Amino acid sequence: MIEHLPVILITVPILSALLILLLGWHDRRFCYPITLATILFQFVGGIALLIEVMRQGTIHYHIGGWAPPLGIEFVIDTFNGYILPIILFLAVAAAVYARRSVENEIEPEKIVSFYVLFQLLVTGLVGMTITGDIFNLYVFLEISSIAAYTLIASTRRPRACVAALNYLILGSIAGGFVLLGIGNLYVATGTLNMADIARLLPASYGLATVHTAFLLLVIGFSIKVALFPLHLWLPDAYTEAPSAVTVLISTVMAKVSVYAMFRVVFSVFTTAYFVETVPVTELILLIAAVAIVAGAVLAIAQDDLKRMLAYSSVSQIGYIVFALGVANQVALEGGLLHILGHAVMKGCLFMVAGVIIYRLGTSRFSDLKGVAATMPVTCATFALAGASMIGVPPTIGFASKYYLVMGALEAGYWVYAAVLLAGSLLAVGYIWRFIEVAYFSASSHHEDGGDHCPAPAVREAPLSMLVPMVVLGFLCLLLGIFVEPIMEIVSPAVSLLLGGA
Amino acid sequence: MEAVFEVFLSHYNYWMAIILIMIGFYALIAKGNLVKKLIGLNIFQTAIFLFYISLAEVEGGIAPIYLPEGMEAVYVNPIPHVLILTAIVVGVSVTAVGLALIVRIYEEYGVIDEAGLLKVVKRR
Amino acid sequence: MKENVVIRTVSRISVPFIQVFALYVIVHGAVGAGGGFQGGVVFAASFILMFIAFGLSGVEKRLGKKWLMIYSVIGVAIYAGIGFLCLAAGGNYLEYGAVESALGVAHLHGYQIDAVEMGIGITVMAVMVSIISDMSDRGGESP
Amino acid sequence: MVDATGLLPAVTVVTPLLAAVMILVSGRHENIRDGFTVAAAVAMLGSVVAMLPSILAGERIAVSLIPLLPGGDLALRVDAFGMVFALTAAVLWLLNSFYSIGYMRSLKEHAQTRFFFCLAVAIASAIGIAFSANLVTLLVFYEILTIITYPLVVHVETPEAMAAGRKYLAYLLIGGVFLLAAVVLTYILTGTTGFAPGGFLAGSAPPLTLQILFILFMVGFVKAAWMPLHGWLPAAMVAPTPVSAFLHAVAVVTAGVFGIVRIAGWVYGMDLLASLGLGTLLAVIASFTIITASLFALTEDNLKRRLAYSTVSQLSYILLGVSMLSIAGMTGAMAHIPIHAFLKITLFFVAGAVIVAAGRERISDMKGIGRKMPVTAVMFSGAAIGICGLPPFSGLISKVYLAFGAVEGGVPILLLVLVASTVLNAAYFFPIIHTMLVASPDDERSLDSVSEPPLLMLVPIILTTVASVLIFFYPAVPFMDLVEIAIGEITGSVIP
Repeated sequence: MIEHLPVILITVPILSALLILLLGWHDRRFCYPITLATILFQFVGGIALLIEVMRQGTIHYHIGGWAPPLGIEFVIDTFNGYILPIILFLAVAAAVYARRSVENEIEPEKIVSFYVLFQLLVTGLVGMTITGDIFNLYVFLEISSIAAYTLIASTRRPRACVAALNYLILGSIAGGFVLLGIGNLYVATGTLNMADIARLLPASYGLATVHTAFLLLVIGFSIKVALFPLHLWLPDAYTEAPSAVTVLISTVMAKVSVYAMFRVVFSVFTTAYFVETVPVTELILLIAAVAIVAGAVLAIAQDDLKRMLAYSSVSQIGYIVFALGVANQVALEGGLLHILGHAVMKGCLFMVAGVIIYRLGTSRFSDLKGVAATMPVTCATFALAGASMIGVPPTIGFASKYYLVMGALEAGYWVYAAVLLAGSLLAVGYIWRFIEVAYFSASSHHEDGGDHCPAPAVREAPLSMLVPMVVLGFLCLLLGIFVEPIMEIVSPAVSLLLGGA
Repeated sequence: MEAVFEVFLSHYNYWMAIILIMIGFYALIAKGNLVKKLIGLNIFQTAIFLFYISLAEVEGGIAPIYLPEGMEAVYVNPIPHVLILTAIVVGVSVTAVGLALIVRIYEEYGVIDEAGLLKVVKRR
Repeated sequence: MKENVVIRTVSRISVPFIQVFALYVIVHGAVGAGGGFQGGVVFAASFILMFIAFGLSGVEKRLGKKWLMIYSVIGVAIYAGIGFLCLAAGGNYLEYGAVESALGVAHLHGYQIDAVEMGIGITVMAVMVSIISDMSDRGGESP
Repeated sequence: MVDATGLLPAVTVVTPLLAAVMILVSGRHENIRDGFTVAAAVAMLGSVVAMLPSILAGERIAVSLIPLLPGGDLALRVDAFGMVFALTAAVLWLLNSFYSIGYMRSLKEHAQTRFFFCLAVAIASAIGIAFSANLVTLLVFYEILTIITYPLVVHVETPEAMAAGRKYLAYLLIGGVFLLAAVVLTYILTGTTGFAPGGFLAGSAPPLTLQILFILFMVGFVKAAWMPLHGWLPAAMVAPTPVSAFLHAVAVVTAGVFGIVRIAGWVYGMDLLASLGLGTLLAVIASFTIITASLFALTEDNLKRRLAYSTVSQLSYILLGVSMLSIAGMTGAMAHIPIHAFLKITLFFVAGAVIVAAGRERISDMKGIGRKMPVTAVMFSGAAIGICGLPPFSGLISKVYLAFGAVEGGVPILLLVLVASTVLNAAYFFPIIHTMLVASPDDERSLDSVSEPPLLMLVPIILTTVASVLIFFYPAVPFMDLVEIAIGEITGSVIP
């Protein structure tokens, strides 16, 4: 059975999405367990695939028995074998978290379609991750994007629609760029299989078509990952979406987009192209550095927790793209580590924001004074994940920062290493705003000798929201301490990327 | 000058696609009306579709279908057609979602153009 | 619009033809230009024509929302079912040859493709119609 | 080293962490919670003392915990110099625990659980810094110390405290970033970050790179509060007095100077420093800081802030000792760590006692306060005299070593700095003593409500003063012995 796992990971969830639709139409209560069970199943499958890949190398699955380049294949190597469990784990966390938060934020009659789309979004992203065919990648990209547009618009807040429409327009432009890029690649090589393109491409490195394709693909994916000047859709989308959806798109979707970017740049074009033939690494580094700083500065300027976290994502994406720009072993290890780290910590932080919105109905800093007194667990989790965001050792954020700085210094990019470090200081600026407001602001004053306020008006959120949040919070710490086993997966993945497809 | 002309003529399908894409872009950026923006998006996407289809063209080629025994013919490349079929479906879905969103926005705010929307959204 | 007899009559006449043509396109997909997507869209077009001529209620009388949903599920289920059939027969997903050789029936290959195309066609038709009906059914009843 | 001794360093670090968790759990019950604080302090002191004999015998206890990052596992290694810091911190934490409990309860402070939790984690990281076997481990604990002390600094949560907290965080985190850069650079240059007696950097890079690297390290150890990067320390004085006493006089700032000495002795090595001309740089920084900070101290009327500037000045004694690049200078530097810690904590304890017992923070308000709290005032006088470097207090010992070091290192001009500093010390301490003991209050009746602080606070004050006297009379046990071993280690002269 395990050899069919790649395709099962896609088809079974689609069927289960339909099952949700059918059964949910009958009784809404069916939706949630099915969603959770399916995503859990996918997660277990992802783990199994990772183990399989680590044990016996890359897995190829030919759909319909057609060998590439004729047929579409699913390929799982160490790189996406590493990404897959991460995104599925976060999807599980988001699904667990979704239950109560959705009840609060979404009108009951929309819950069925919410879960259907949730399921489709996850599946589309899984598809993007495991496919070995670049056009298939585009199709899954659009499937997940469309699901995401609708999910963002699914709340009661009317502004969400505007945000979703913004995202839809920019996202579709990105999709169009990707599609055009793929077309150009097809012109140059006559194939759509990624490994095949990588094999045939060197012959036409000099062609304008290939340059155009590279540019279009990179710009397209840059919009999708919200790299700095192209991030305009992100803050609104993250802020207005329902909390569970924000968690999902800010972690799973953002990471898969980054994955796709890395995959296309490294496995399709290979370092031989974008480091040697068309040296764009300096440019990418520059953009990434600007993203790191600008995102953080914008984040500091926000007065709303969720929006601040959204801008922080812009900054953090810069870190990952930074690794792409440095493009050496160590920096890429840091980048891949940051994909994991940022997914975990940003997921955690958005969950905190969601919990606060769940209880207080707002996430504006001015309304959150002294919230730590009434929601101690939530705020402690924020502090933990926030420390990771800043890069305080021994959290996962520190580990990735360490690798990134080391990679940058090793490559001789002194100035950029400094920018990286400055970025982490700016992170203090925005993380601390919440910490100050939550823990040390005036409304928690005038207590007697004891620590516990009389009967808090606001309570902690329900357990099903707290548990995934706290788990992610602790993961920030645990992953940072036990980073060595992760590196055993990351290192071969990076070697694979640098060695070409 | 002639060389430039040559480049233009020999790749005129590219240029057509680019011109169409730019028209689409123009509508996307310059038009305030949300529906017109969406139309711009559609033009943009369609331009890409046309680009693909033009790639598949082989001079004198016919549709790649089974021919009776003994008949020889040059086929156009079927793969871009197949791809674009999928892309069209994607485009339709995107348009549907976009229109649905616009309908909701109109219901909520009673405006359909960007400037008005900005005003209304800010006021709330 | 209701008074426009010409449109209604022409629609009434052409809808069956459109639908037959759609079926032809779907079935033709196995051997030539055509297939589930195109056929499905053509089929949906017949309903959209009805919608234009008779209004939403005219369509919903024949094709309720519930049925649209069920159709779309059935379509995908057919597609996935054939895929899993191939898995069960020991091949890869959608490896039609595996079923053919496992059961020993000639031309089963082609029938499977037809079935898959049917599935796709049904889903596309159902989704297209539901998009149209969802979008146009607002306004009157929204709060 | 598979036996229990090998685990002791880890136990020492983990004990307060466990206590921190227990404090959090038992937060509702004051007595149980504070019981955990004390129990952990005792246990930690016990395990530190348990390691003392083998360290004194010249052994080193090393334990590698977790493979963390390239360049260094999370590894602990106890050596003589680490022991100096750890022992100081462990002893003082125990005393400080009693004192803080007394202080916090007397003032009925809010958020006591948070306070004791952070204190426990902070001491764990201080011990971690003392015992770290490589730069990465040092960095890890150093950063934890920065973050975890922030809630302590802003404990009172007034706008003023928040502003001070921001300043504190800004200085220390920027420092941390520089330290990170330095650590990574060290790793890239040498492929290792493990401390080696006598240094391991020599010959790994051109002099200019090493000089820049040293400056990175110096900025990284901004916790040493050298001027002009001292601004955070006086600001941090808004914290409750036990925090100022323990963290800003003992753990945090000492971690900074400890780091610099570590870098000098175990990463660079004295020869390399000398050949790079970095001794001069350090000497200039240290002399400037010593004199300027003393002058600042003269102008401060707030007792805690005056003590803070005194700390800034005294810390640079240690840097001064390092800058001499001579054995005697190094000895003086290392010895000054525990000596200054014991003296300065007494002074802060007294400042806190005056706040608790009389509610006064300004020196000008303390006229005649010694009449009502004679023990406290006398202890203050003793410690102040000690800081000035007069017998019979331990301050004299390090000062003598430093003087020898200046001569031995061929920089007699530094003697002048020492003398000037002593004069200035006297100039800012003796007026306080005079105010407390001799001057008569403006209003006799205002002192009516003043009395000695509670015993929980008074006893630690007496103990630390007595300890300072004892160190003067028996310097060898154990601090000077440890220092001697450490000096032997880095110069390779006595014990391998």
